[in-house]
Amino acid sequence: MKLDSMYQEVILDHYKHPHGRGLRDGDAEVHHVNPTCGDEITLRVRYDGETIADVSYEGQGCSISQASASVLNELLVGKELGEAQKIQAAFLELMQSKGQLEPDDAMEEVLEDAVAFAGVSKYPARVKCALLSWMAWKDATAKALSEGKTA
Amino acid sequence: MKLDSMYQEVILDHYKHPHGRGLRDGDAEVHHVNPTCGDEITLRVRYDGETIADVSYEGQGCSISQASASVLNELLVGKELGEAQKIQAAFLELMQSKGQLEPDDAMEEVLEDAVAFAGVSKYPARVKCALLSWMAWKDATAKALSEGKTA
Amino acid sequence: MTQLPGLLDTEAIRKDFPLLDRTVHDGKKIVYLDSAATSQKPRQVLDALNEYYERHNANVHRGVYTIAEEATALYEGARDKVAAFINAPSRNEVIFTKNASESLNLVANMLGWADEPYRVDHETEIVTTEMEHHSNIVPWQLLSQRTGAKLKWFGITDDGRLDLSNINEIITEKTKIVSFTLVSNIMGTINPVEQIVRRAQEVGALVCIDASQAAPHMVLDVQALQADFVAFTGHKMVGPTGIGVLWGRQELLEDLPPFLGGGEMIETVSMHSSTYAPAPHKFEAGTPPIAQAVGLGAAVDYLSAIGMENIHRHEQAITAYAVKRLLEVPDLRIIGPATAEDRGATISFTLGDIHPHDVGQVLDEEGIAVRVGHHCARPVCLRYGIPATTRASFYLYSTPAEVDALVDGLNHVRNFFG
Amino acid sequence: MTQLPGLLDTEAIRKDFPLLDRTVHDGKKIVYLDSAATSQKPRQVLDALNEYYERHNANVHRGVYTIAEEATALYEGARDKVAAFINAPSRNEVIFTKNASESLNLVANMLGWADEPYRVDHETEIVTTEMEHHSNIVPWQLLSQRTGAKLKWFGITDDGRLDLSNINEIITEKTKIVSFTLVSNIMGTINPVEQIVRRAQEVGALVCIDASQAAPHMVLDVQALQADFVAFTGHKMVGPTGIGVLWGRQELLEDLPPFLGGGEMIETVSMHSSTYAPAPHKFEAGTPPIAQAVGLGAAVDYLSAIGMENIHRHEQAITAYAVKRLLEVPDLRIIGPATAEDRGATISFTLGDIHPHDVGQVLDEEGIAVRVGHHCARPVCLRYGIPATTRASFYLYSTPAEVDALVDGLNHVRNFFG
Ligand SMILES: Cc1ncc(COP(=O)(O)O)c(C=O)c1O
Ligand SMILES: Cc1ncc(COP(=O)(O)O)c(C=O)c1O
Repeated sequence: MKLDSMYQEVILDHYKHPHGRGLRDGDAEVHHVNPTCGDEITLRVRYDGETIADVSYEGQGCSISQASASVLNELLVGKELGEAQKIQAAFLELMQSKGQLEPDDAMEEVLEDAVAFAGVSKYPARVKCALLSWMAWKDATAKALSEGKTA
Repeated sequence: MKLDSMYQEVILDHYKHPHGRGLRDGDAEVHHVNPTCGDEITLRVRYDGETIADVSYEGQGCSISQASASVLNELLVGKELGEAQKIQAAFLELMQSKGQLEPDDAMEEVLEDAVAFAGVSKYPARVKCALLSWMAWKDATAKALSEGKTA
Repeated sequence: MTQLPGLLDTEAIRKDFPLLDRTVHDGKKIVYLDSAATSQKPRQVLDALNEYYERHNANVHRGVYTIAEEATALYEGARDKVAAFINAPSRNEVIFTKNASESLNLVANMLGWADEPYRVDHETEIVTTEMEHHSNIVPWQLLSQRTGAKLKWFGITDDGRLDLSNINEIITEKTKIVSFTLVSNIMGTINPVEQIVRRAQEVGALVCIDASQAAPHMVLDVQALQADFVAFTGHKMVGPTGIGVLWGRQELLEDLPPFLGGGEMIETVSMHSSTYAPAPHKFEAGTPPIAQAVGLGAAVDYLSAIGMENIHRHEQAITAYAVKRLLEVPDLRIIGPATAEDRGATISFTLGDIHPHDVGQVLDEEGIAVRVGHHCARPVCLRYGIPATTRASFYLYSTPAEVDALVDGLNHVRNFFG
Repeated sequence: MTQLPGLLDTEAIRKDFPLLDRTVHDGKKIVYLDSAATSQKPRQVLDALNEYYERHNANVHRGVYTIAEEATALYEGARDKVAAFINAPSRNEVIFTKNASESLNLVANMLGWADEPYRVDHETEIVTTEMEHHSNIVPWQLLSQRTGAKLKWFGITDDGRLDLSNINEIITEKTKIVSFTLVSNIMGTINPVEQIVRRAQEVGALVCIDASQAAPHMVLDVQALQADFVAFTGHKMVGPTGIGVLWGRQELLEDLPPFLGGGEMIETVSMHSSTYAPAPHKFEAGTPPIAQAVGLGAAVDYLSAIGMENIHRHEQAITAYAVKRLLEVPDLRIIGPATAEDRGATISFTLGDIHPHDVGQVLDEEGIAVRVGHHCARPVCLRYGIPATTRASFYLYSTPAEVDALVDGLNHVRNFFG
């Protein structure tokens, strides 16, 4: 069943038991909206030098957008900024692959749980759901940087 | 040839030798435009009591609109207003008949030369050309009446 | 097969709609339950489009040659058909636009640029409702921003009806225009036109009715409505995309200024100034959607042949059945009227905590096409404190079996995320 | 048969256009010489429309179900095709409208509501030309009336060219926008874009180019033009009616305010205020002309497969031949450039004292379809002191034999009224 390729066990797990949900102190906050469906997220980042000390978030959305925020939290917190950016780029590439990209071992190593989203990339309407939190994180990070909170 | 039903000899005659063309003194003047094709007419009426003393006009337009103004002048000048209105109504009816109305003797008696326009009624784009001067006359008459120039 | 009184012969009707034969996901026949977003098109409408393009295509109004006269007759003939369909007193009151949104923007802009007594300015008020499609909110917000007029609105009750309890405070002597939807596109609510129109007339305000969700589904009689403007859209009423209608009272159309300028809408043009053609052409700048108007004419013929009363009766039967069956699904909550009274065949609901996106996705896998999200009516979602809804909407080709398929699908959704 | 260098294989091409097989007046094959008003449509475009309606019809952008995703992909795919066709730096710069007239009104209204530095107000000036289609005059007259801005224009020389001798007085530091046509729809003149753009840039004015008569006939490269906005219309370029395009520079589209409000163009809506989607959606309120955009995409594919250079070469050959043959007709006077240089395949003329209406009527009897009147460019007629013109216009399916038929027809007209 094709649907299972989108709703991987890992995704449903993250959806039902989200990591790091809730808003906590941060250096910068952004609010992103997906006008196509109305999904919304408020996201804060906190940096400790170059290290991501926390990504906290709150929002409403479908299983894909919720799970994606949870995976993001799990993957990025504790990482150095440069590494996190690499992960973000890899995730973006995967999501824009229209189902054409078969994640290999190297990719799995970078993306960990996030490779489960490969199936979502076949559904253009849902790609935005998966990317919502990642775009918010990128934006919040840029904001934190420009406000000179890191490094 | 179908075209001959539009371009009757009588019409071409009026086109080449228009009656009463040129602007002369009048009780009221109107300017009408056919936006579809840009035909324009300036028309004046002069009443002598209930009698149409003159219809003078100037304008640019195709053979149909020119001939129609000439026929109008020939038919209406000298008539009583009531009679002229009957003629106008008969002409309007003929032009809106979409070629379905075969002029009978009674109609010929009222419309005289103007029955030659029966063929034009088959050509929707040209009906407006034929009616331009008649609508202008009606309008000018209403204006003259409202200014209390007649009766 | 479920048999309900009042149903149309959907077996025959469905043969007219090629898309309904479509399969998705390895052979699953499509169950199209998104007609409130756009309807499917019958063969008869597609034939009219093809016939127009293959035999009569020419620009309208200015040609003396044969096919230009034919094209003009077809285009203006479509106007006659639409005028008859809505019982307009005059064909000249029917303006072709590109969609209902343009129609509504046209009204807002005419009033913004109008002279007294119509002019909307900073001393006046505009009234709409919380139940509107964004296309009947944003134009008024823009007008309000640009003129300084105050925007006011009716709220919604818990059961999805307009709250008219404060009608005399909302519609006042300052009100210039009251614009509201006849049928809600998200909840299906049919609104009490008469009461609103009566109050508007009392204070001398104009009334604009958004009939986008009414024209496809019930008899629309602009004279009976007593409104000043009525807007609707072709693609929801088995017509093509790219065509909308604004009906307006003749004297208003004469008095009000044009909106878009260009070819076709003028009388004479010089570089220094221009004069405008009489309505409806005054409001139709440029080459109109000719083929689309012809297609809408064919759509109106198609609907009329079946009969709008019959279509309405069919939808009422389906709606009653759907409401009953949906309420059997555990955790399903209908947003809007939860009975079949005074409502159209559009039903929004939530399903426990499962996000509508996920509902829609799983249903799609079964071939069932429903819409999920805000349905361009976000204030309604805000009002009920929900992120979005799942919406099923029915039309003349919908069957009880499709309702059953939806209910089965929803139970499957529950198991999937259970 | 006349053979000219550079001609396309019209025998093959004409097979794609069903209407060209049409006969009128008892079996006379139509000679369609009115492509400047609207072009005929190839089978490929009609197929794309049918395929869309029969297999993929759904409202765009908001559906998670299969056919909604297909419809969205087709609609947005058409945007990609159009962007490539005009060499747009970004697909997001391509806005779908209903026709070129709406595109031009959109520009005028954006500038009227804009903040500085774009805002057109009573201290600023708008520049256009005497050669424009009414759709590029009236929007600016309306803007000028509504804002108090002064409207100025370039005149025309005796041989149908723009008179740019006073360019520095016409375009000044006060000029906010210069809007002009790339190719005249009445005289066929191709205008010197570069000189005008250079002067506009000097004073910091925006440039809007009406490419309605260019896009169908030649390579259109918005980057090479260096304009800020470029407008054109689908129905003249073998596409459907009901679809137009506005291309605009991304940063401008970001900065400028929306025009029509409604569904699709918003980001979030509450009753109190709304925010807007990024361009192009910010300017596409309501359900767009979906099928028509898909049809335009197919049209662009069709034209590109033949090659815009090849089409242009074909038309140049036909035009040169037509100019030569027309000048053989006694009393015929070409209005506009009387040579084949720097002109498109649209030729206006007068024939002695015979009114164009009569010319057109008699030609129609021979199956020849030409347009007569002002061609929505009355200032040009005023300029030359003529009531109207007869206009023959050619396209990729036109043949030298059709030129010959026209010339024979005109001789017949002369005899008829002789
Ligand atoms: C030069 C020019 N500009 C604008 C237009 C307007 O195009 P549309 O009528 O499709 O809006 C036309 C054609 O009618 C034209 O020839
Ligand atoms: C109630 C209502 N009003 C207005 C509209 C806008 O119609 P369109 O998108 O065709 O402009 C819609 C549908 O989208 C609607 O349902």
